Amino acid sequence: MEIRVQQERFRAGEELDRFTAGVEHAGAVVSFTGVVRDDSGEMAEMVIEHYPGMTEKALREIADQALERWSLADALVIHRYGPLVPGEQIMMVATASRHRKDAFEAAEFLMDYLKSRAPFWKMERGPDGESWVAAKDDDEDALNRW
Amino acid sequence: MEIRVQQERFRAGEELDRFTAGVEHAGAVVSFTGVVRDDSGEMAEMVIEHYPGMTEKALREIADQALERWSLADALVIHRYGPLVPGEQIMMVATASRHRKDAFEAAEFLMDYLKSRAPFWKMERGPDGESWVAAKDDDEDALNRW
Amino acid sequence: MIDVLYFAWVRERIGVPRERLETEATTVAALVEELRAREERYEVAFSDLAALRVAVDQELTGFDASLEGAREVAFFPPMTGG
Amino acid sequence: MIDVLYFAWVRERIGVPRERLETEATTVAALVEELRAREERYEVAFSDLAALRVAVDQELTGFDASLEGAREVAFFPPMTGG
Repeated sequence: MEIRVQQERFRAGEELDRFTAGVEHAGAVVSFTGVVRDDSGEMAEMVIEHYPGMTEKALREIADQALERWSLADALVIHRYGPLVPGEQIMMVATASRHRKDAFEAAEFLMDYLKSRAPFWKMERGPDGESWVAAKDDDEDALNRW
Repeated sequence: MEIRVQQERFRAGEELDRFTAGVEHAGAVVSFTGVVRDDSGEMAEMVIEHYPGMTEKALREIADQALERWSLADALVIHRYGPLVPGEQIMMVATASRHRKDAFEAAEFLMDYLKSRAPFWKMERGPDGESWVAAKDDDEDALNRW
Repeated sequence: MIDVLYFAWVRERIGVPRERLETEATTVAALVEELRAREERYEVAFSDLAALRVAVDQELTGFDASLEGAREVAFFPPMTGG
Repeated sequence: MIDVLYFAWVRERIGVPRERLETEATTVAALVEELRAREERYEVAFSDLAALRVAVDQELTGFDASLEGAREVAFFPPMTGG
């Protein structure tokens, strides 16, 4: 299991290939990549704040839960912090399993929990100034299915 | 939408980066990669047979259905045929959407339909000779949820 | 005249990947009966229809499907891609 | 003595990312009451507790959590990662 919280950019494809090469006997690899989306077309940048120390711990706990609940060969979580521009990759998760169902479910579980339980906060900077992204009720609701 | 049926190897990571770079306004990208698994440790190779002409058509129909049912920015399907050795990547799908739920669901839908509705057949070669992989009831059942 | 294609173990049992046949059959089921009556290798390949799938002109269909206007019929086991 | 940390708009309203406080409070709720009584910026930051989350020693918890033995308390809005 690899958990990385970093300011530096990463390439999801490169990480995916490395992850896939490292797992034996896993027929199924699922990845999720989150990209900075600029719906208004006016966002200058996104700044991600996090809680050093707690972030790594929270992500590790979430990944541990996934490894307990599903039959996984491995899991990967990468999440950036600091300033990002639209189109940049914010984070990714990857899961590997013998069967696709486990890999898909575990990746969705990781995403749902990461969204609402890992201490990251997004701020958007645009022509009208700065604003903190509000949490969505949907995201909290998504936890109920697990 | 890109559908490729090919004998040549591909690198899932490279394809994922290219796919992600090509979609604007998609905050969420999900990928699935299928890898040749050798459970017995004795498989020499896997040979995938397909039905040229129908294969591309079937994959396109499945991808069209996914694009109709979910709000997707784009979808990618790559499937190989011919001889493969354990550890090689057999196929991949990728989906891009504004929201993770659509991207995840559409990718699972593509996989479920591709498994049971696209004309591919796997044969395994090992020390005891050749055997055709049997379809699993699970895979047929998986279609019922959509 | 119709092209008949076989894949995977159906192809192995029949012994050829495709053949062009003269047939009076108006449904897939009737074509299967014609073939089974022909030679043992067809009888063996088509012994359990529940284990087979069929496509007419590259569309999955049932054994009761009409062959009217069809150019191509394919027989194969359940798919195992992905 | 306890370290109190603030993140995102809570940090902006309080004006500092962290501070070290002397407190008699035995629960998070009591600490919040102490802070609100102190200065207006705290009153503003803690005006709606339903909009806030709290972690004690880097574990998410509720406002009724005990501060016994706690070294670090953090206040922040609901998380928006991913």
